[in-house]
Amino acid sequence: MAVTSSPAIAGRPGLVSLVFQRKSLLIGLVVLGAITVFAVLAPLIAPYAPNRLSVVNRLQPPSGRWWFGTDEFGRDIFSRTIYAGQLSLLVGAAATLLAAAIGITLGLVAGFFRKADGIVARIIDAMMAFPDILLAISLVAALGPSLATVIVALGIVYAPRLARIVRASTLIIRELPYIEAARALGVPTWRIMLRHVLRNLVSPILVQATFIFAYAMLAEASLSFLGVGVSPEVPTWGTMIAAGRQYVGSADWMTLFPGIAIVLAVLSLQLVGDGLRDLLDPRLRKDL
Amino acid sequence: MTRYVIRRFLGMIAVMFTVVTIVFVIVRVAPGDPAAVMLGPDATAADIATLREKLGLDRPLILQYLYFLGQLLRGDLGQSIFLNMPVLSALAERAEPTFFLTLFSILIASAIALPVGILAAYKRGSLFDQVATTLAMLAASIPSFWLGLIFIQVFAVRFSWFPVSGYGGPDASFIVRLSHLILPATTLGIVSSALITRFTRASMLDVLNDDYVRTARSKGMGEFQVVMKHAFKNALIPVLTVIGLTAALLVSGAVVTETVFSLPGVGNLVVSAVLRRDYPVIQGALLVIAALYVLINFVIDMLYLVVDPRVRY
Amino acid sequence: QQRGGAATVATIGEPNTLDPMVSAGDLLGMITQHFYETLYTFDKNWELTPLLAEKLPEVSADGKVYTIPLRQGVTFHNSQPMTAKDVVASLKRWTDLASRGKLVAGNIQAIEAIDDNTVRLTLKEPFAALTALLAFNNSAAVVMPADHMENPIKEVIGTGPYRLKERKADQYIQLVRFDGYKPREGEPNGFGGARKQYLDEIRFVPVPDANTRVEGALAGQFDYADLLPVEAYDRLRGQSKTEPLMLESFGWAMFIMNNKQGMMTKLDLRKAVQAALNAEDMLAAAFGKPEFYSVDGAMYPKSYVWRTEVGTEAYNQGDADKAAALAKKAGYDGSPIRILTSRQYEFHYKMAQVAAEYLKAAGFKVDLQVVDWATLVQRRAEPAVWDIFITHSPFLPEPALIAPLPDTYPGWWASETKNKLLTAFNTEMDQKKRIAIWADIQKLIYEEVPFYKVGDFNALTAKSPRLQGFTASPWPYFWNASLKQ
Amino acid sequence: MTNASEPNDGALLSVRNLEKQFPTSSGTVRALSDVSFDVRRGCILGIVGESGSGKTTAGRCILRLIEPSGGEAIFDGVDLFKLSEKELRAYRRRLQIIFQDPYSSLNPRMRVGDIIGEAIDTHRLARGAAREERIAQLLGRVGLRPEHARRYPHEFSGGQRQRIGIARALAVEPELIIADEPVSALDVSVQAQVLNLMQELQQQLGLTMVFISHDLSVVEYLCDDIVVLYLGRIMEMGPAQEVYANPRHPYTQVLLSAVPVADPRAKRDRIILKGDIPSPLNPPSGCVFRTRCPYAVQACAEIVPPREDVSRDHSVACIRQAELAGQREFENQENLL
Amino acid sequence: MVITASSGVGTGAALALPPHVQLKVEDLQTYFIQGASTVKSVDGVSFSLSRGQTLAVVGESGSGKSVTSLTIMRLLAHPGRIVGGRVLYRLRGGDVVDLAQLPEKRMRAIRGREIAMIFQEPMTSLNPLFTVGDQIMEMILLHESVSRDEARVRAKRMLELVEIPAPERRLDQYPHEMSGGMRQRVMIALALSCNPSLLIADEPTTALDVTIQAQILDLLRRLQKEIGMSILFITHNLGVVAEIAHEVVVMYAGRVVEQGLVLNVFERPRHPYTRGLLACIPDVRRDRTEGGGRRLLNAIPGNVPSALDLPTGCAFAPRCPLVVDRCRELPPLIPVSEDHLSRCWRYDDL
Ligand SMILES: Nc1ncnc2c1ncn2[C@@H]1O[C@H](COP(=O)(O)OP(=O)(O)OP(=O)(O)O)[C@@H](O)[C@H]1O
Ligand SMILES: Nc1ncnc2c1ncn2[C@@H]1O[C@H](COP(=O)(O)OP(=O)(O)OP(=O)(O)O)[C@@H](O)[C@H]1O
Ligand SMILES: [Mg+2]
Ligand SMILES: [Mg+2]
Repeated sequence: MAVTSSPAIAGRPGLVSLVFQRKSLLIGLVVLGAITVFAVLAPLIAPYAPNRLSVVNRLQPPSGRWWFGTDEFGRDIFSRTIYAGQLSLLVGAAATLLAAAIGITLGLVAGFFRKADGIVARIIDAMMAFPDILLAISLVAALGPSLATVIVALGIVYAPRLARIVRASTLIIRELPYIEAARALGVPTWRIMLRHVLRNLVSPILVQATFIFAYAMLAEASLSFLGVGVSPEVPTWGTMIAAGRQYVGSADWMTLFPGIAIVLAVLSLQLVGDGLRDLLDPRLRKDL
Repeated sequence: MTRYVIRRFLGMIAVMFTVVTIVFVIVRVAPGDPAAVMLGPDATAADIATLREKLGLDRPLILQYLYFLGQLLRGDLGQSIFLNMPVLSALAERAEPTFFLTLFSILIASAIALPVGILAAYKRGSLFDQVATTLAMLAASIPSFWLGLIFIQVFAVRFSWFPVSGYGGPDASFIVRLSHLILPATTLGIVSSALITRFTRASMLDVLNDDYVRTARSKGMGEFQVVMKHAFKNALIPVLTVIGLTAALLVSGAVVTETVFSLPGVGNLVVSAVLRRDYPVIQGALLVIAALYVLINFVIDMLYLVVDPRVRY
Repeated sequence: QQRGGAATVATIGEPNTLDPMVSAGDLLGMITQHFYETLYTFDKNWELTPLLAEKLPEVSADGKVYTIPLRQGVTFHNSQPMTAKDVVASLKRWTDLASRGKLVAGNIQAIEAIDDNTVRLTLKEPFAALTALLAFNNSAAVVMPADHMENPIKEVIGTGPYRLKERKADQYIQLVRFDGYKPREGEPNGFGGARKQYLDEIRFVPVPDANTRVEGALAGQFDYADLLPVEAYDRLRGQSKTEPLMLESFGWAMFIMNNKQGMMTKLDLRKAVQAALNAEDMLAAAFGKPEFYSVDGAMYPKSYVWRTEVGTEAYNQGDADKAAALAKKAGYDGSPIRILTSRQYEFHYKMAQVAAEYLKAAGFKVDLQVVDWATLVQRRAEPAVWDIFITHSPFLPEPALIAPLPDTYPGWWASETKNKLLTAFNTEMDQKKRIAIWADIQKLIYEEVPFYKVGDFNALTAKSPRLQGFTASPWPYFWNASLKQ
Repeated sequence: MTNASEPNDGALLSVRNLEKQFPTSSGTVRALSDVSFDVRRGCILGIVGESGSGKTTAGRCILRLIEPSGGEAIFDGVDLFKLSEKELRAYRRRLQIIFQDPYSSLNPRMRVGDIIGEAIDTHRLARGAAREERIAQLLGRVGLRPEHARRYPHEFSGGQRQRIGIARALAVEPELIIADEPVSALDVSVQAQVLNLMQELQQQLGLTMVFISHDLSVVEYLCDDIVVLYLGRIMEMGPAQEVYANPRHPYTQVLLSAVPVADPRAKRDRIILKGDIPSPLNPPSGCVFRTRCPYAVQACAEIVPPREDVSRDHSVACIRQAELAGQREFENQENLL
Repeated sequence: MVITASSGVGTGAALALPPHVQLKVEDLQTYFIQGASTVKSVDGVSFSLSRGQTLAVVGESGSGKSVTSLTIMRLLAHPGRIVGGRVLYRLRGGDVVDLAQLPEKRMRAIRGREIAMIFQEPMTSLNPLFTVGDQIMEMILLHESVSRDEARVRAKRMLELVEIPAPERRLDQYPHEMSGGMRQRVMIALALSCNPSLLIADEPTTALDVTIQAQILDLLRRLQKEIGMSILFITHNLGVVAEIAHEVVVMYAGRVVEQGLVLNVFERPRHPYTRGLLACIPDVRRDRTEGGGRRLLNAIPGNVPSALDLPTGCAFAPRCPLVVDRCRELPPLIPVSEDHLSRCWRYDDL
């Protein structure tokens, strides 16, 4: 590695062709898109209602009639899996949005105002000291388990990650000459924060948010699996695996398909995140 | 150097303090009267009042907070409602499996991640790199409980190579107890190796581009030496942080894994405590684990003193 | 049978106490019966048989005075001999603390020691079920030393064949042979007779996850695994390290309604629930194959004298329209029915889910609250927080002991008719007449719907082939059992 | 130039006793001590010095981009350091800055038109079509084309970016521009283009300029007056021609002799300094240059040399300057003989 | 990742160099080929460097100076590749080898021992985790079979040689404890510790202050006199060239445009680009009027072309004031006088 690569020499090719050049990003987007389409169009696609019981048909292995088999209540796993996608994606997305809202605000304030920084940075550090699942569990325990509290808890859990990145980037950007130029022009601080700082943070935030989305989905699954998250009769991939746990070894399809769904969703999100990082800001590659 | 140590130490104390405050707040956000929640519906009004008094809940919030701090300073984490024992002892009883689980997971993770990460960075863009990067991402996408279930099926049930659950009986030898840890540690190790692999790779990529690596090559040094001595040692510094933090965060994975493998560790305790609404245990576990994380962070900072001469003054 | 060895027993969870008086769980009874003993117990035919008592009590002609001679030479684990003083104190504690003890507390005139080895219990009214109550191993009238009766207990000191060595919460409860134990003469007979101490040690390991219990059994990690999901039957068959044990008519499941507070106090609403539920589907979901359950509305299975089918036409309707009509009649306001259940007993949870669907089909809203068993036991005591909770019971030799009958039991079924019938039943000493009264009670249960019987089920457990001399039972015990080395 | 402590009449900006300390974790960095100079209206003042001498800090203090620790900066009769944040905003229009790094001084996520437009908007100078017109005009003025307004900074070369930075500064029609090493990052051929542009603008618009640089030949060529900084202190200042022709401070002499000249035949006695610049964390006592000064004597460690005028507007901070000057004259005469 | 030469021309035939020549680069071509895009960073560079002499390579950023030096050292990063040309080098024993063809293993023995290199950034060129002494000793131990103690003594001598005060103490210091100038001295000590015949210095003073630059240039000159190595000195500063080099190679867009003795080239540049460069440096004597007024600099218009799309023919043509039709055809390096070459059709009009 003797010669460092030089900044982009050629003009920028279009975004679409850039996406297509990155195989993994493309794969990620396609898979994620497919999952989203399945989830959103679940009512149209699902051959059965997700909660329709049919006890006579319980624990049927995958077949032409039940593509993914049935569960212990005779519910169609395929239908449930795609319906569960709705909620799993919803939890992930909502938690990510919440984390972004909290994290960006905190990070910007901390990065921009020295006085606030002392406290905010320390809160961020302290929050990061709690392992994510553990903090989420405790918050859910304190707030009472429900879909909403899981979202809130995960939002709170992941907010510091964004806050930290936003803060760190803000601290760097704040010192850049173009900020100084704006200050020299007399541009008001709030405008500098939005137009100059936040705008330059879009890429790292987007990248990080993608990963948080993935982690939040995993975390939701873990919480549900442990029985401290979403109520078990609400179909999410986590609750489905938790239910299927009793049948591992006898009806493996109950855990297999929702498991694959999680892996695919999380993997595609990570591929997208990684691809976005490459695409938007190669310098970010270092922080994960 | 002393200055660095003191600064880090004070920083650690400050974060600890914040951690304590956050834990205090979390338990207080529980809707309703914590004492009533803790005691459960069986409790009589008198019981609740007694507990309120015992926990100091009848005092103004700030006094409660001070009382809480005072208790902590005396090393008192309170009393478990369900287990009828001090939270600290309950945690101590469960420390061993969690400790070894974390230790082995991190060893397994590092043993996978470091060589793979280094090689992937060195052969950037090669088939090996692509496969390794993809596998790492895949590993990071697998829910650890799911992997654990699969492992139990395959290695414990089908092949009977390892015990399915628990941590051995009362007189289980250390070896037996270790045998209980192999599957959970492998599960966690694989899942957490993903992060370390990717980080090692990224860190190595950075370092391989550094000028001193070029200097080393210009000395006529062999590639292996260049990579291991000059590049890796430098790349190790950020990787060390990640390994340390992963170790601390593994407790999180341990929550899930310990439940899947019925390991009587801290994570398992927390989950049971949540199900049993044993708030003092949740609070205590949160505190201890976060404190551990902060402490590990501090230790890593101190390790820098050894590894990186730049921070020595 | 060989002496020696340590048996590992996978239990469904961690008991929240080791005091069998303060809680009624089967799990607690199963564990504590090894170190705490009662005056009486049941033999293999579910007949009463003496344990700490020398022989069956002498009952006065009016059925009010019970004279109980005690066995001599019984010592506690702390080497103190057991005397009438300890028994009196224990019985008093039992009437104070135990839910079953409280049943008779109001009826007791006096408990006194006649001499060192005889206790006399005087009732206000005759009470047929008293001896059965005294024999039960949960909410049990166990004998503790008079000077170790704190609540909560500080030290576990009983008279049983095994004594507590160590308890590590969530890890194990380790029992070791009590060398000072003096078994009764003769041969073992069910819970009664001689209790043999082949095993050196018994370890109860909490494994809350049923599937892990199955897998542990399959892997040979457990000598006995309690209450397994019936689906595992096929997996357990033909294995080298474990074998399935099927316990026919192990028990029955019920949905207890809150008769004291909330919407379920309305009879029509209870009836609506009764109409809505499809017991067959619930059983099928919970227990899988028909071999594992029977759709039966009667309170006792065929083999019991108490068997009758009166009233059971209201059982297993699954009629959404009727339910909806009843709900409307009751003025159901659309607020959710709060169903309290636990996953510790997976079949409870599954029944709850099926029930929820049937209730929804009938136009109800359902709020399924899934908590752990300990919490459920705590919460069900609070009438404000639930409408229905799910539990189950073994078939008890004495109907008077059926849990939801007394109005103190959470659910608080209180009705004049019931009280009349129950009093008659309890004071009647003639078996024929009692059977007739019982039929009326069963009919009343279907009319007033204080709870909903879901059906009977078998239980699946597993033991390793090494474990010998073990008799399956709803409350498995491990004295008399041994391990083949 | 004057070294009187009152503001000079002809000066647009008079800096007096400017001090700046940075408290850092390892101690206080004394970046500037007792810096006073005047910038004459319509002239270019050069500030030279090695890296870390405080050139940038001085510029940023004057513009209040960082808060000075002491002193005053009288701009058009008003002490900039005493203005409140709000009052300052009006002055922001009159003083502008150009940066060294053409890459980081432009927001990569903003179009060139918006970068320049932001200056116009902030001071509400024009709107709508007039604003666009003005942007086009500014671009033309710095040698770019109006359609460049729609492009992003990364689509330009370093020299072009520097032109955009200049256009942004010009957008508010400032009276004084502080140019902090505006050409150091550019290739020689482009550097010359930008220097030409700056000169043209300065002349056409009658701008006053502070030109910060470490390139002595550029400063000599471009500037009317010069200030030589070393470790945050002024060593020598005066009209550029005079200082270059007759440097009186040993440091200035060393600096000038160290500049490589693109003439292989130029034969010069080079004074090679020993050692490095001391750390600003604990600068030497007395004269800060004494640790490297070939002429240092004991007294140099004891007193901070006061500024001495050597001719009109030319002052030196060296206690031995007169003595040394005499010596040199003597040598020169000897050479002549 | 070091890419070994791909063209498999045998090295069988004995290679020869005139006796005074240390290094001769012939029509060197180094491309960066990635997918469809090819960056011709070095495209036909030739020069020769005599023993004990200093050859300066000068050119603006991106002209291919660093790539040339890295090619000689065979330290090109992926996807850089030597596409053509020879790099003839005289080994200590007198044998001549073509570095472009040498197997990596032999190249390793040459790096550091025969050819050493110093870089632009003294701040980052030393490994921050090892003491200065370790890093110098590492080089000595790598190439010579001496004991550690001996290597340490040698390292200390090297520090003395580059005039670092208190060398014994400095050996145990880490790079971050030193100033930039000091570190560049350490780099020089490191480079010279095995007595190389050729020192490649890639902008060694660009990051330094003028006073420190003067020190380093002075040091290099002195060391060259003492040790007698050849120096390939890369810079973009014509002043530095004038000061240190005997000969100069001017590069533009990956090609040599002019080459000759420094005196000749500076006195009478025979390529419009060289002339333009010299005119860009402000010079008061030239650029000020009598009255002290300023003349505009004689700047070269336009920008350095992107390496991705170079114009055909003379790459300087679009900026050249003397451009004619013929410039669409690439001129060869034309000898314009003794030891003076120019790649311009109109060299005579200058
Ligand atoms: N924000 C800061 N915090 C601490 N020290 C600072 C800060 N900014 C500048 N300094 C210190 O102040 C001194 C002067 O710095 P300044 O940037 O003004 O020098 P300069 O002359 O512009 O140097 P250069 O030629 O490298 O740009 C230096 O020692 C620098 O380290
Ligand atoms: N790894 C690489 N991949 C692609 N192109 C490269 C790579 N390294 C260098 N180049 C290209 O090769 C050309 C020559 O680069 P080189 O570093 O030799 O320039 P230089 O003359 O040393 O410039 P500078 O003065 O900036 O150091 C440039 O156009 C550069 O973009
Ligand atoms: Mg500066
Ligand atoms: Mg270069």
